[in-house]
Amino acid sequence: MSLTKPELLQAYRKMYEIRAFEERLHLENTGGDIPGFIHLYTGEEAIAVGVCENLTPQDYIGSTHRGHGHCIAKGCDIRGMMAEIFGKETGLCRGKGGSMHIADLEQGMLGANAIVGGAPPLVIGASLTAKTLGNKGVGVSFTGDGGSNQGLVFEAMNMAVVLQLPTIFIFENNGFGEATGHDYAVGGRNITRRAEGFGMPAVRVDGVDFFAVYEAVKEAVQRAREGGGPTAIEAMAYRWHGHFEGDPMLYRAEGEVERLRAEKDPLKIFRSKTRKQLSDAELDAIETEVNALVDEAVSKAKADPYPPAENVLTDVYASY
Amino acid sequence: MSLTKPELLQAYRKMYEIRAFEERLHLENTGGDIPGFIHLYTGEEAIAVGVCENLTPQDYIGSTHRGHGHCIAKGCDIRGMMAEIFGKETGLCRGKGGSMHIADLEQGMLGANAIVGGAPPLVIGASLTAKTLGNKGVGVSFTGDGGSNQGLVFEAMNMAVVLQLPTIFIFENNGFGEATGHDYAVGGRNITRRAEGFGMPAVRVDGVDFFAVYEAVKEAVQRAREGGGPTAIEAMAYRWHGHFEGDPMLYRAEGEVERLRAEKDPLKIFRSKTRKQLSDAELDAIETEVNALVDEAVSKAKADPYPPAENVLTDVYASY
Amino acid sequence: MAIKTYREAVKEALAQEMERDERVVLIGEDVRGGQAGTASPEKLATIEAFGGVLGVTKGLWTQFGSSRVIDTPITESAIVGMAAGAAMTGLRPVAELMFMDFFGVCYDMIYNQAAKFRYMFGGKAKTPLVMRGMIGAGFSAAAQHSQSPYNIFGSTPGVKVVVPSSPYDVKGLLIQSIRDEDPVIFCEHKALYELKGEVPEHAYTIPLGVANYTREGTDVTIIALSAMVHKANAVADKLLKEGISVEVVDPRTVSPLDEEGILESVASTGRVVIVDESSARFGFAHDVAALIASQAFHHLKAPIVLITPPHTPVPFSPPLEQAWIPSVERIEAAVRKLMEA
Amino acid sequence: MAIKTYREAVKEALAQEMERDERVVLIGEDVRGGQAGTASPEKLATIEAFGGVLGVTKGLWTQFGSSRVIDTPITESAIVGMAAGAAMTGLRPVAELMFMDFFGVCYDMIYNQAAKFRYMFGGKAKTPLVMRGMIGAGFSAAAQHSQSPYNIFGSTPGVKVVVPSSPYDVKGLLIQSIRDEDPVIFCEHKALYELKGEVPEHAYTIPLGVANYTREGTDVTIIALSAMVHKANAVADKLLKEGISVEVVDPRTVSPLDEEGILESVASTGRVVIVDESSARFGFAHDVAALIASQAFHHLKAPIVLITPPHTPVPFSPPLEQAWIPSVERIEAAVRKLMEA
Ligand SMILES: Cc1ncc(C[n+]2csc(CCOP(=O)(O)OP(=O)(O)O)c2C)c(N)n1
Ligand SMILES: Cc1ncc(C[n+]2csc(CCOP(=O)(O)OP(=O)(O)O)c2C)c(N)n1
Ligand SMILES: [Mg+2]
Ligand SMILES: [Mg+2]
Repeated sequence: MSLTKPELLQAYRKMYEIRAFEERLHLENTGGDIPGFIHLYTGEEAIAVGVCENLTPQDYIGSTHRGHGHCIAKGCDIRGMMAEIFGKETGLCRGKGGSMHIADLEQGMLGANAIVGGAPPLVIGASLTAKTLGNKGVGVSFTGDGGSNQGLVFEAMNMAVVLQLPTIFIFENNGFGEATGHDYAVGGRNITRRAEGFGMPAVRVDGVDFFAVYEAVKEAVQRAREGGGPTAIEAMAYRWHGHFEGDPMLYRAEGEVERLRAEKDPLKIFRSKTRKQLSDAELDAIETEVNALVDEAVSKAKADPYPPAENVLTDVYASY
Repeated sequence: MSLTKPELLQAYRKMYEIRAFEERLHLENTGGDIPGFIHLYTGEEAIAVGVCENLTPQDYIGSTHRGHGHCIAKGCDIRGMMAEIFGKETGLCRGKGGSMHIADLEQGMLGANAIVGGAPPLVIGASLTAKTLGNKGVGVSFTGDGGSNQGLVFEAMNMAVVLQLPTIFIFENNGFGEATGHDYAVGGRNITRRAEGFGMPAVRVDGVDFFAVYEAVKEAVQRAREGGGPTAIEAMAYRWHGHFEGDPMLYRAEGEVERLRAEKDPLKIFRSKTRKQLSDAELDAIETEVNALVDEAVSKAKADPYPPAENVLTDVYASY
Repeated sequence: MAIKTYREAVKEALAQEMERDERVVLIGEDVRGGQAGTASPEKLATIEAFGGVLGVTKGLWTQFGSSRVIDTPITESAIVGMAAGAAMTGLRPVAELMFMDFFGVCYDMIYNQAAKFRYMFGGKAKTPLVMRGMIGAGFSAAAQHSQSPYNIFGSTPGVKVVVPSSPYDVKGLLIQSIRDEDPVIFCEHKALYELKGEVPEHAYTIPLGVANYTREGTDVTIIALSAMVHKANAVADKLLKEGISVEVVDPRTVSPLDEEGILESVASTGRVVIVDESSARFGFAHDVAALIASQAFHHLKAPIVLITPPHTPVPFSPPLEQAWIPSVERIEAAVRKLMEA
Repeated sequence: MAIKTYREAVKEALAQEMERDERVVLIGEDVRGGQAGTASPEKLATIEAFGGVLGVTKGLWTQFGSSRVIDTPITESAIVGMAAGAAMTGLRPVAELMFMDFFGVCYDMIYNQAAKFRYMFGGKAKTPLVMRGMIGAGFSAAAQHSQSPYNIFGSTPGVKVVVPSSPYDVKGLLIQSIRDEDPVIFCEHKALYELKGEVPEHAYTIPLGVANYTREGTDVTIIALSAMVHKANAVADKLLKEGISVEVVDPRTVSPLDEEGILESVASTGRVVIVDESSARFGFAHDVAALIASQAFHHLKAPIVLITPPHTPVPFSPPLEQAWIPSVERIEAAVRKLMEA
């Protein structure tokens, strides 16, 4: 294992931040305080963190409608995210974006994106910037199994291969796009092989295992930084909640989610794989800290003011 | 060889019709009589005819900007085509479409299409009709090597696999999209392999050999009619003229086209492969007939009237 | 007459047309919903987990089966293109785009294809396709899920554009749209799905291009579409008590447009307010204002008033979004001002 | 001052900005042209076979090399999306769409992405991207290669839209567009590429949102864009000899729009003709007519006249296409009629 103890602790912290953030949102949303649509990332934490622990703030990621995990992993401020999701002036996008549009360019986060398949074309652009400026940066796009069928995504893969861009295409295969299984929607039933057809290395990894994701991405990032072009990585994982909050998941086996929570929990798996390096006490302490942070983020977000109505006309060139 | 003598004669006639039509257009265009853009199909005749000799009028094809060959092969009237290209009232589309929009639904020709990659999504629709009505029809789309990189095409392939539609995706790899070589633009440099990644059988064939195309398409059509789903076929061929009439082809080797005309002429190759079944005299007679037909088509097209200006308001629901 | 929601009316229109004409098929993402799930095979063989994200088509798969209710991957160009190709060759597909905001990933299949076939092929093709989808702000669905691009659709020749405001209208117009020989873009406002109203049981049609006067009046004409009609009606009802007589014209279809129906009302009132959620520029309000300024100029007693959102994306935060959407207050103020002028 | 064509002016703007700022890159199909050809390696290493289909960018690859002049596959969503992503992260890309008619295959990358980032991300992003492409009918390029969808672009908040009519304007506006921090859609009319005019050698800018009065007059205001400006000028020149004084206002940019510049002219003449190639519905003519009917109503002496194409696709055959395009004759007749009214 190539990671130091502080790195391992950091990885766990990030994963737990996502977990605590999302599970709290689930509760808050049930309470009815949150405007708009919410898509939770719980169960897929190892992907976002396994990817982003390989990146620096000079690297860029582009995300999906299910973007909270990517934001947290890439370093977005949790308070700013929570305030954004609650629609407050103090939010990362000053309340204008919401859950599906959280962005933080200073952290290299190009935005959640509510257009399925929207990120890959943008991310190859960030990769082009890195290549043109010669700064060794990379761009990473996240796309779901459902999104993997979108024309935008295929075009971006082809372009990245043609221009040999430093891009990593992460496919988060959580089994479903809304209520439709990946086995139905993905022609050939194999996102990895389809990506390979575009002429780049592609691997499938266990997306609930932080280490599997981390190592595959590490290799891809290194290749990209060295001018070796793009890579596709399909990370197999599971969505614990509904497509959006409110989906009763009629299409899933009874007891499936309970089983996943028991057997496929990225955090539990991480704990068991790091038993030799990290103690439960250390990890529990992190959880306590993070819980407090999320509590604070929620109370702050609730207390913070909404943006004033006149802000509807700011951040745009038109004054009418 | 599974083809009867009348079938062979018919195939040669169709290929020669295309050849004569296109070479005549080349001349007429130089004369300056033809409005708009012209893209010639010369050199690729074996593909259109190798495909369409497997089809009936109940099968549909969707074409490209370089569509004259497909139209002729699918049975469009040469006089109506010529008149259309000259912008005359007697044209197949009454002068409203022109070279890039010739269509004839009665012949199962869904239209040339000036949007690169435009045909495949439409053709899967025709295939869906056939599947839904259970009439054993198939849909065939033509796309160039350049067009093979368009998102529309990937989406159509994926959909055809998911719904197991009776579609054949023909990729005419003539080496170039405009001035850009296929080796540059096609990620992975292999259209066939990329199509395979979508989960369908895919083969590459020699596109200047009528028989190679014919046999591959035959198998694909049979599979499609029997409910076996889509197939992709990449036919390797050569474009003899510029991308459009007027392109000086700076990007091509000196003498290349002359060499192709000598060595890769689909008509010559057909003649040499059918030496045992067909006599030169028989084939020459066909050429003479076709030449007369094309002559007639051109004189008629020139003599025919333009549509009256008030036709600008017909064939559309609005009256202003 | 039975009272039904707008959502039920949409579904009833689909069901009745599918029953009447087996060439009518539904195509879209999760229009059934639940394919290849992890539930037991028996359960999967019966459920419609989604029936469209808003449950509009729920029940149709059970009734018509997988060859008529076709779930697709997330691949809008292929959905709309497939529908167009199927329409040219003998089916009458109803493609669902879910949110009309997604038109940007697939509009070529309407703009350069379906909309043009009939004309471009010299009258030799028909493309009887309906593309359904949601429009409208008000749910904090944010910038990419709250738009109303019927103005963009309306600028495309060859395509018809329908934007119904009531359960009665949505059923009659959808049936008509499915029977129409031209491609139709059918815009359902999210805020209306729960709206209830009288809807006859039987299949009926409302012709495209005929406006509905939802209020009759003599002082001011308000022209409004979709969710905005109800705001206009509220203003009309309120002001009537004060003796201001407001006529509300709901054109119902953006294209074809009932120009006469609009101009007649303008001729009788001479004062015009147009309320439009589509855009601050190049919107429905502008299109209708231009019609009036060129065709009914001499009837006008005062400037035409346009009430639109600002020229900005739709903001997420509820107070910003409320400031963005044309409000009853703005409409009322505009009418009052016109009466003073 | 040197006389140059519109085409040369475009290229000069690109070259000068690329020289000044190395973050400016060109992206598009065959913007160089000739990659992986069959010519000898030596020849391929030097030629720009196309330089864009109309030769506009020819010479730039030789000057700036492959990392600044980037040939792409035929993949417009990836071209425009890549440009948007590059713009957010530090480059200033100029993406070429070749024909603006192709917007339908890639518009999401403008409509829901580039145009919205600044607003949707609370002011924390800029997307200094230019999307260039051709518009316009007149070449029998038929229904899918002759359109002018600047009305659709103009209805999208967050994006700026430029539609220049002269060599002088096209250079100054393109340089300004490249330096602008917002995404700009830059529409070049095919019929203008050979037009000659005075173009200074040095780099200069023309601000976006400032109209140009190409003719000054007192009787009638004609508002026109792009190729239509020249038709309006011709009518003005002809009628001046008869004592009819026509003012021609070329807004030059559709968005932002010089509302004051338009309204001032209307205030002085009271008679308005708007000539617009974009669309018979929801077009630029409608947008401007609405502006005038709401803001300058009391100055109007007569109905606003809109001269647009019919609400049909662009037909191929030359006589049909000529009947489709707004003509000098129609403009002249409209002005005469206004003077009689
Ligand atoms: C272009 C587009 N089409 C459809 C949708 C509606 N939609 C939102 S999320 C989603 C499913 C995405 O599935 P997947 O890519 O697997 O991501 P997951 O939700 O599983 O993370 C769909 C269809 C959209 N937002 N954008
Ligand atoms: C969407 C779209 N993008 C670009 C073009 C411009 N264009 C027309 S033909 C062509 C090249 C097509 O190459 P290929 O698909 O290989 O077909 P070929 O011309 O070789 O037959 C291009 C780029 C277009 N018409 N449509
Ligand atoms: Mg998924
Ligand atoms: Mg080619």
